[in-house]
Amino acid sequence: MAARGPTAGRGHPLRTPNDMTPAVRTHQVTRYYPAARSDPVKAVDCVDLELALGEMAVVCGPSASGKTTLLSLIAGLDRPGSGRVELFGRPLAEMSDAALTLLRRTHVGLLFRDFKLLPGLSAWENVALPLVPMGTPLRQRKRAAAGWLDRLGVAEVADRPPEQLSGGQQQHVALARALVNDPQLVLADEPTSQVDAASAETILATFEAMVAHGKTVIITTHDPTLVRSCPRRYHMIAGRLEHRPWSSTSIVFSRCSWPRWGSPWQVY
Amino acid sequence: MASLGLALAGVLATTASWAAWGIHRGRGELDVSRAERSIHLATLVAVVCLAILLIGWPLLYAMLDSFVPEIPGAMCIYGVTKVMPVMNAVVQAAKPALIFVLGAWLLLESLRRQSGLPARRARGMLALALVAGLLALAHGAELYYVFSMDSLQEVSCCCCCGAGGNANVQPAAFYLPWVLPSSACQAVLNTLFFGGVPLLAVWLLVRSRWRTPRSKGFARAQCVLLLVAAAGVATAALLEFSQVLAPLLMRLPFHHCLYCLLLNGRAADAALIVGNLAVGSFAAGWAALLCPALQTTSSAPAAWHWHRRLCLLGATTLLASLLMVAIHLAVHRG
Amino acid sequence: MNVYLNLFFAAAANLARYRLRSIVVVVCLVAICGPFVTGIAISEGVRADAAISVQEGADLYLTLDHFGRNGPVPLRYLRDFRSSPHITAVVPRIVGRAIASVVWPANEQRMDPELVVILGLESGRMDLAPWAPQRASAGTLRSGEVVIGSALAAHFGLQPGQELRLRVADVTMPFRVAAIFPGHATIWSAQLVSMNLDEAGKLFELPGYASDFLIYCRLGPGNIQAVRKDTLSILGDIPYRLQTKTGEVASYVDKGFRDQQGVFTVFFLVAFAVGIPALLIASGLGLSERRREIGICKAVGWQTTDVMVMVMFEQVLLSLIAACLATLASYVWVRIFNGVLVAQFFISELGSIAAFPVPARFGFAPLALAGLLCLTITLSGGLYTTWRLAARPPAEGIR
Amino acid sequence: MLALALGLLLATLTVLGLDCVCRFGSDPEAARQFQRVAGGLGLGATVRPRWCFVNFDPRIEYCTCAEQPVPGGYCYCPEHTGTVSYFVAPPPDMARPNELESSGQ
Repeated sequence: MAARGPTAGRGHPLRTPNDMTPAVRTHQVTRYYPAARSDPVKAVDCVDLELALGEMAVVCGPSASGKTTLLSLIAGLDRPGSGRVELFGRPLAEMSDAALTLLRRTHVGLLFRDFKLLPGLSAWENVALPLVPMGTPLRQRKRAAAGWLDRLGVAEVADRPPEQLSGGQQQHVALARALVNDPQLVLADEPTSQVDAASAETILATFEAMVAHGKTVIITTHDPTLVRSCPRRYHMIAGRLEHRPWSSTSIVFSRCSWPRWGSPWQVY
Repeated sequence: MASLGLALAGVLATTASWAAWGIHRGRGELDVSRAERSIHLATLVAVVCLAILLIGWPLLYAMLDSFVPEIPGAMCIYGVTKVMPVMNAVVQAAKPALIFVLGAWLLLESLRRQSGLPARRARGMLALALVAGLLALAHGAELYYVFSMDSLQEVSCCCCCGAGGNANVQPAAFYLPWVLPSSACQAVLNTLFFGGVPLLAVWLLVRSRWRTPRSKGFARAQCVLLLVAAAGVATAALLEFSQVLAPLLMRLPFHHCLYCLLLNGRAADAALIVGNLAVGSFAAGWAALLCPALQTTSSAPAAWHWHRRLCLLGATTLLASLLMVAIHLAVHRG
Repeated sequence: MNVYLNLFFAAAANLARYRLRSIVVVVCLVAICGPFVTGIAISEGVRADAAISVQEGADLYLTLDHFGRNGPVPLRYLRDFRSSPHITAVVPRIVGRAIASVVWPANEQRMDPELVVILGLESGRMDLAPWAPQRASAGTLRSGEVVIGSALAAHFGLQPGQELRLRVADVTMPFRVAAIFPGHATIWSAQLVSMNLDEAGKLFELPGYASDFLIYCRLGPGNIQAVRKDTLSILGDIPYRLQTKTGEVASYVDKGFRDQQGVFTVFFLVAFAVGIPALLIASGLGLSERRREIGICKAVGWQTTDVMVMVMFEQVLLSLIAACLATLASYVWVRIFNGVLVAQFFISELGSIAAFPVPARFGFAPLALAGLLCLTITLSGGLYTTWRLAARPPAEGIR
Repeated sequence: MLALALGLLLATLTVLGLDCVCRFGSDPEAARQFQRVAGGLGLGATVRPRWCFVNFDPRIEYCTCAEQPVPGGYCYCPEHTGTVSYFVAPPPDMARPNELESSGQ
């Protein structure tokens, strides 16, 4: 591709995703964690996943099954031991940490289980955190943050620090932070695990509105409401991912902690 | 400061070699990511070394000025430079040279980062390790120069200039030994300075307006030409200041001494004029080094971005320096 | 440009949020830079007084040369020098050292004898009016009278009219205090005892001699050369030493105050050898909590370079704050507390509490030098922690 | 914190500016008066000549310790070490007039 003139801002030319390019594609992605006195822990084991733009997927599975690690690998927070991860058609292996961060900043929104808000910063400053390294002026940052807080119905907490907010309010602030950059892909790690039903309802409605706007959402959860609302469901156990249509009973079983059989195949 | 610089140069050499080894050995993405972290450390140490160099540059001349009363017969830094002249020349030349080289490395490294490609080859880090070696040599030479300065010998008076701050001018007794003999040489210098500096500034302004890339060969030629022009203007400016402008700016007819021009306070803004010239020459040199990167697909956008800024900075500072000299000459003739 | 502006304001906010770390780092830097700024200020103050001493001194100082050292000059040559057409005045002077003591009534607490500087001048030269306004009679120093320095008066608790004994070798002479030099004059008058020339000659058992002749020449070029010739013709083959105000004496001031030796060399070693490790530890305070936050920042899109630039902005701000605080603390310490405890490291023989105002000049150079020193120490000391903080993989940071 | 830093800088520059103008803590006129009477007494940063006069006033005494220190260059006279000023008295110059003309001074 011939060298084009300088882009508007600092950064490098990204191919804007079109309809054919899958938003997320992983091919045989593996991530082991070395263990002191035993074999390496298989957090993610040969996972293949492909999601197009405008799709929502739910990943269920018991604790420590590798759901969070999978999201970290997709978001480029962590590097796979082997296999390939592609976001919007770009292989992450060919990108430096700096480029990965830039891609994450502009195209990916992250929602963590325990909110991960910075104490000492007010709610709107937490929401505007991704805009700081982009050079967005202060007034513009404040307006964008206030807009998203208002849209999620927590405008009144804009100037309060996270320590003074309830769990639901903190999750809404975290969601606003994830969406403030208008990402193409949202990765939510058990977004409703520490919130009440009403907040969970608002979060689900937000995700559905995003999908309607052609965004891609991947959610890891135990919440049956979320599972029922999503046609594409995956089940993850011991690092292995399976695309399985679910009946309501199967959801119950997944919640109890199964003995580790060391075998990837679970019969439900 | 030199001892701290020497210690940091050692740290820089170690971290750069460690990073180069990490890149060389790295196979999977995890290794590449780990290597990137070591590159960050090496870059951070390089930035601190550059800061120490920049802080140490003016302090070097303050130290040389403090040797003036120690050396019988010396009336300014020029007299000090006649003691151990080779070592003194090395110490003085090392600072700007290393600032340019380290600045160039940091510039190219920031281009690589903005290109988004992980570091696949270790040559960048090996180059930094080499620069760290030169840095260690420079600081070592400075320490040796300071400690061996105690064995002083008498120097002949350098020129008739006031010692330190008071301008107690004595009748002209001596010229600088290397004053250019004929006025023809000084005319050549005037032409080189008053012709070369504006030409280089205009060239930089034109380059800063470029949008479309040129062919690879043309870019390489441009790179070499601009580097030579920057070095030539810097050298011509140094000679011009000491041979022609110093006496005019200080209003001391036979006083061809650049050190007195900078330090004895008779021309208060002399340091600013020379500083602008130094920044302009450095910016032109760095802009020249970016020419090849304008062709590389991955780093082109960032390279254009920096190239345009450096050209503008170089042109502005060169023209500012020229303007200040012109004002001095106008006031002097008025 | 906005990116760096945002990072700069973020750095400023971080300093407020991590108050403990900021305070510890600033206190470390102030502890290092405070004495440094104080030393420079006192050095500049003494240099200014020395410049006055040179300007107001004589044009030439004549001493004989005994075995390569300064030797006393016989007073018999005074008339010859005074007859020279190029000389306006010749002042014989005795400068020496003696032990001062006071005779104490039985019940009072005794003070140790003091080493003092003796200054002997011709009787007509010592006009007391400026220093003893309450003295009713004529302003010159009478026989058996002395003018003493403020520190000496404070040490013995002496007032004008009281008695002071001076001893040199086995000669002891009693004197009466006629006046006291003001404390804020110079530091060299603090331990001074000034008396008439002939009494000083008796005290040092060298009547008819002066330790040096102060020669004041007529203005105009060539006069000093002429005086040199007159001196040669007057003294002939007697080895002598002639120091000119603009030559040797002026070079003393330049040479003596270039801060290249003495306390500053030691100071820089301590500053780097102690300061940098101290900064390494201090900047590591609260690192684990901070690492978690940086992990979150990197997860939401901060690059390692952004974090490094922000942390370096923090160090620049800390250096600026520390340099200003060090300069203000040093100013208060010298101007208000008169450099208690610290001035003795820069002016010897001063004692922990100076009996007179410590000379100090605060220009803008100490502030700039302190800023550069702080920046050098924070950049070098905070190097490792900055990297540890910034280069942490985001995944570890948010686990 | 930024306001604190800028405020501190402003306060420091103001204090230094006022000190430069008002010259607190020193009385140049009294110093001139004393020096005029004493004919120029005192140059170095010491209050009294404990060991030798060289740091008190090098015009008064030339100290051999500076030219012939003990082996290794160290000099045990404290006047040569501890303060902000340290004078090395130059060797006595015995230049005669005929030597003066030849050196062009």
